[in-house]
Amino acid sequence: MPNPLHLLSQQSPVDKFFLPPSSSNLARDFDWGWNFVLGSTAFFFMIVVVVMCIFIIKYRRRGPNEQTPVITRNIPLEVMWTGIPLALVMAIFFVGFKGFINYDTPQSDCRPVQVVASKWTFDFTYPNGSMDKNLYLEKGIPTLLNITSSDVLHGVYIPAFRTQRNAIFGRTTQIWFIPEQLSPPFINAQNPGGFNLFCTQYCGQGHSKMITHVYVLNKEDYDRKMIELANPFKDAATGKWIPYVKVGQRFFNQSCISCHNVTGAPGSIGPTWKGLWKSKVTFSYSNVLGYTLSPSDSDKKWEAYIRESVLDPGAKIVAGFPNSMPPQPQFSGNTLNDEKFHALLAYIKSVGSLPYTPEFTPEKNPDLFNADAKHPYHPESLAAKGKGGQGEGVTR
Amino acid sequence: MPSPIAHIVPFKILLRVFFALVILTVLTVTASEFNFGRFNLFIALTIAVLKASLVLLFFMHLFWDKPFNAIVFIGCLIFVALFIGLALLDSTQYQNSIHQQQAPGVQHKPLHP
Amino acid sequence: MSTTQPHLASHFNSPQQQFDSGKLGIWLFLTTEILLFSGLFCAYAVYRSNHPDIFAFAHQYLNKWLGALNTLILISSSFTMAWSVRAAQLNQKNLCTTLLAITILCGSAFLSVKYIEYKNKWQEHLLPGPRYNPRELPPAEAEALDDQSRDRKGATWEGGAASTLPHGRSLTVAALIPPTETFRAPIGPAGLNPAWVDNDRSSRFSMSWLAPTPSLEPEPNNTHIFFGIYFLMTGLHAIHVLVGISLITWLLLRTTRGDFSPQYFAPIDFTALYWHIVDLIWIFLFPLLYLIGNT
Amino acid sequence: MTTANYLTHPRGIRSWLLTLDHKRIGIMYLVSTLAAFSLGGLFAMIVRTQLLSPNGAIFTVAKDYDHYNQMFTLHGAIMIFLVLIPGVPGALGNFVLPLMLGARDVAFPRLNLFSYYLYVSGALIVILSIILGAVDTGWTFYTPYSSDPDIGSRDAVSLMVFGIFILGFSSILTGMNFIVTIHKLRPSPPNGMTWFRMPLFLWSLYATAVIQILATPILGITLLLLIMERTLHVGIFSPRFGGDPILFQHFFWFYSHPAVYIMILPAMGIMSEVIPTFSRKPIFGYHFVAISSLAIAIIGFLVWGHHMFPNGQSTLLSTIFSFLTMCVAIPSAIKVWNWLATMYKGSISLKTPMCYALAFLFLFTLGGLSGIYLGSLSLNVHVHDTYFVVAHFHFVMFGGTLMGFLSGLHYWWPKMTGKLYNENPARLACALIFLGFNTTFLPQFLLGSHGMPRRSATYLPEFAPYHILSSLGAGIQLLGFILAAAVLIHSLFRGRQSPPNPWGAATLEWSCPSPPPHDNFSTPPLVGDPYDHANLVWISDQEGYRRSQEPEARSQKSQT
Repeated sequence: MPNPLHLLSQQSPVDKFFLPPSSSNLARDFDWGWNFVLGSTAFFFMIVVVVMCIFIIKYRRRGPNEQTPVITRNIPLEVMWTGIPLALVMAIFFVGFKGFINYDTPQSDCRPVQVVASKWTFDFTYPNGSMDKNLYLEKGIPTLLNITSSDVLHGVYIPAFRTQRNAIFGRTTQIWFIPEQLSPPFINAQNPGGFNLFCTQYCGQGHSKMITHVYVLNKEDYDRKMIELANPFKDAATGKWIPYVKVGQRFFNQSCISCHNVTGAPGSIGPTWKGLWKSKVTFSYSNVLGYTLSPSDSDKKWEAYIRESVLDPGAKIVAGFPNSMPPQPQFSGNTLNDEKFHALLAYIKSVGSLPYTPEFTPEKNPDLFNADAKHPYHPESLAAKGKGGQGEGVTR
Repeated sequence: MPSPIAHIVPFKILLRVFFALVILTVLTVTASEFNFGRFNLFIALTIAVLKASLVLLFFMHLFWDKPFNAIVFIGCLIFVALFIGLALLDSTQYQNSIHQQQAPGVQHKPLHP
Repeated sequence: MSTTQPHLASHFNSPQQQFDSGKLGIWLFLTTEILLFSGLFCAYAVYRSNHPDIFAFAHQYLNKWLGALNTLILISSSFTMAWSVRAAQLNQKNLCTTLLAITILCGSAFLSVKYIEYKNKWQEHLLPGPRYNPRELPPAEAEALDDQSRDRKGATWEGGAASTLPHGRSLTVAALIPPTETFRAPIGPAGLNPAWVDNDRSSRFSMSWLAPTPSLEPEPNNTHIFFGIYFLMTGLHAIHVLVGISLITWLLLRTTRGDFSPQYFAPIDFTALYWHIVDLIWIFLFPLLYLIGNT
Repeated sequence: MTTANYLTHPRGIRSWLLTLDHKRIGIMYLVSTLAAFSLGGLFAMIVRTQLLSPNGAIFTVAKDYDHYNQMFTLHGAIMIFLVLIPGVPGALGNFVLPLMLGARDVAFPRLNLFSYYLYVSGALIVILSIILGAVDTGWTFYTPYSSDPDIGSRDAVSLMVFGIFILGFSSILTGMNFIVTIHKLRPSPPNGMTWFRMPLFLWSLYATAVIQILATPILGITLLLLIMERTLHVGIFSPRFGGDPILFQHFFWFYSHPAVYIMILPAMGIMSEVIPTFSRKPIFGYHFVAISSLAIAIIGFLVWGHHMFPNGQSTLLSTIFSFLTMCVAIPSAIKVWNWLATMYKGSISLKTPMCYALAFLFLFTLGGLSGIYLGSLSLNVHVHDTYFVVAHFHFVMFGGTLMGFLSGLHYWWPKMTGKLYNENPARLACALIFLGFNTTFLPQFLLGSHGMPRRSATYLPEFAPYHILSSLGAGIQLLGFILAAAVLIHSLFRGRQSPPNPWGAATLEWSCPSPPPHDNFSTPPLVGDPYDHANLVWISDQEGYRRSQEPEARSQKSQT
């Protein structure tokens, strides 16, 4: 039986003026508390302003030597205007405390989602092991976010759910909620729909761009999305396989776009990808002494360079750019992630306007594209075949 | 000799306080030899507080001074206790959510693992 | 300066009011000193209550006897300082000067003992932060330096090794800071424990009977935090001892010039109060850092 | 013919730079804080112009967002450490305290000059750090962004932090000076000034000095440890070396919350002087207002955790701090009610100081009440680190401290310079600042409650109308400040000569000639009831008030 007091907090016009749409269990309690505090503070503020204006007009100075009565003390009045505000603030404290205990103690049957905040993007890891830059939730299912950071302090703030927590390196903080409203659907890159998820703790240059989206889906869409995330190469709706360049472009639009660009415009935090493939690159730092890269180098060397820059960005730094890219672990570890890297590589090459034909396509060898199969060129499978070598990279 | 501006500490008191301090130091060092478990820290701190109050009362003649100076000092200790107390209470509360790992910035071969 | 009473500032009515104002002022300053050190005591309390194993393991590298010696030195300097205030009040100029000189000597003795301890910590690489790299204890097991010194010697980029997240997902963060200077092969024990010193190491100063018994249980994580707190606390305290010594030498010059009299001895009294507070802080530092023993 | 007063008596620059006179040091503080205020205001204008359009009007490219971050950091750091904390106690406090006490000078004049030069050297180091690579960590210097140069800020953080470390000492020494002066230099009987016959501005300066003494050393050790952390990676605050960033926040806020009470208490003291004078009525509930200053100072030390509710602080501590935060709101409420009661049945003249005082009442009440949203736990979670917080602290710091500072400046301007400024343009400036301030910061309350995070160079298009209105308000405020400055400077050259007591106030500083002589009082002044306006008679040719009959020497007619 819903708490009758919550009837107060349907999205009344006052709420719409002050607050974003309320779409989680926390938001219902919050709105009620907000209206209570808003009412009482507005009332006291009105008293002060009205009394002040009355006194200014009524007791304006008639002459410089005007005598005024000597009133200096009134104990009952003092007690009254100490007691009443004290009672009010204690009530407000209790309202806040009740909501905070609910915010701070997750339910036991929550669906855990791991959030890793890094400099200027969020990585959400779902129970089926797949990882994505956006947060997908199922309506009505209590969800628990285990939040940590991989470098500086960040904040995970969802205004529509009225909840927020900081991400701290070397520590897991938690927020939980029950999404109760479907989020506006994704239309295109310009208006991605969903609820906003901001980073509220200042974290440097890209802090203001560190925004991602929360999509609350019903059961079918959520399950379909989970399958799609597990295997990005197959279009979950039509069942057809998506070409590599398209998948690579989606990876770019999700996270790389916050620092790199494909238009060649100057001023982005990281180097532009336009014409990157086989271009003249000079390094301000490289972990291998005397390492150079020129357009005449082989595909294999270029691919090894890009793979290393994705997995361990600090290894080689292009001149004129800071060493501030966090590693992207989602492109290594198993066959599917390797193939994701090749999709990204395909997109990088296509931005350099080079035709690209993938060696392994999901149609020719579908078994390769389930999450746990080992890639024939993967270091372990190479070692198993006795070829050894550091996985020199894959001829493409 | 006009009335002295401040109280002059008799030499005997100075000497006795000095010897008391030396004895307390020897006491605290020997006390640390034995293993009283949690009480080691408690004993060490009570002896330190004793020595500190001796220095305060006699060497810094708070004993004969205007009481307001003592109030200032005790007020300062209250705020020190408030600061340490609440910061400590909070850090012990959230220790379980910290990943107990070797700090990534300080890598060295741990001794006899 | 009114001619009737020397050293009376114009805006005070009487020397008594001037002395009392000075006394309240110096007590307020001592409050700020205590609060300054309270920050370090708070860091000590937080890290000791949350990682008691670090402090139990790392106390083996601190020499309890040198700490006790330092405590006695400071207590005696506190005694001579209090005595010199009494001498100034009774107009015994020579006694006051000798006592001030003794206090300066004790202060310098304290600093030299600290120098010995710091030099040893520096040699044994028991330093805060990434330079912390103590050596294996028993010489028999000292093995050659493994390929720890990466090819990025002296690189300015810095990062951290794998930090395991609760869900077992390993997140590779860029490699660590390599310590700036490379290490010679780890031979000989850590700490002041010449019993294991092989004879070719020329340690000019060896106090075999002073060494603490080394602990052999496994080293906990982040032991460098202890040395961070140790160097911060004793370092800031040593700076205050240095300031104290220079103040007392300035006092010594003024007493020899005969500035002070039973009516005007405030500088000696206030410097004495400052010196007592420095001693007071060491009285708390000594048991907390040196006498951790077996909690 | 100007008689020998403190402005003209010893001539020459050396006599100003090496002066021991508290009045001259007050003037030097005033000039330095106003210069720092204009620098801080410049950064504020850049921040507001950048936020005119969603993708940024000045720094439109991702690489340049760093410069925006530097702008809001410097705006915050300069305004707080160089203007608000030393402002009222340094400039007005130094000038007025000995005069109100009837003393010749503060207890330690040399120490007073030394703390001014500490302030100047700290400020110069801060400005040097701006040139060598301005800091972009936010004025709160949260680790690990501020303590790890490789993953965080690469700018001159250590230099800026060292500059603020030095400024801390200037604050401590000023506080010590005031406490000793109030304790030891009050006029002793027969016409003594007991604690409860002291003007309330001195009570609030005393409470501020208590906070400065007890809180600033913790800032000192925090900044020292931050420099150690940044240079030697000591591993106390930075998690990548085993430290704990929440411990840094505890250290930082243990100082920084009492610091906001260092800023507001002197302004409250000025209100307790200005409102009774311009209502020609004694202050209502003197004892309650005096004790509530001390209560704010003490309880102010217990509430610092409300800055860290969703930052990872434990539930137990968040509850404790939220409860105590609610208690700290009560003394401020008592003061506001007592000021209103003072105006009851008074004879209120809307001179410029009174206009700023009424603006203070309006803005500070709004700021204080918005603080209650941030104090209660579940509401804080939604509005923490959003523009709601930005609006709250500007209402309390700008609407509170700065309005109080301007009210005090206009109130003691005739005493400081011996010149009267003309009222109407000054009142227009006050109206402009008040209007501009409300247009700037009222929309930011809505920005915050709709969930826009603070400290961001760009924002979503849906927040655009609020920001345009807010930037417009900033422009109006700029006009207001320029007009206010013009009025005061104009009065320096062509202002009318001011009588000793232009406003009819009963506190001691109005019994000495307008620019007071070097030694303040030729004869020790007779201490009466500080709020007894009854026997002050208006003399029209002098445009000032004069006592009709001297207060009885030390009569027992103390405060009924």
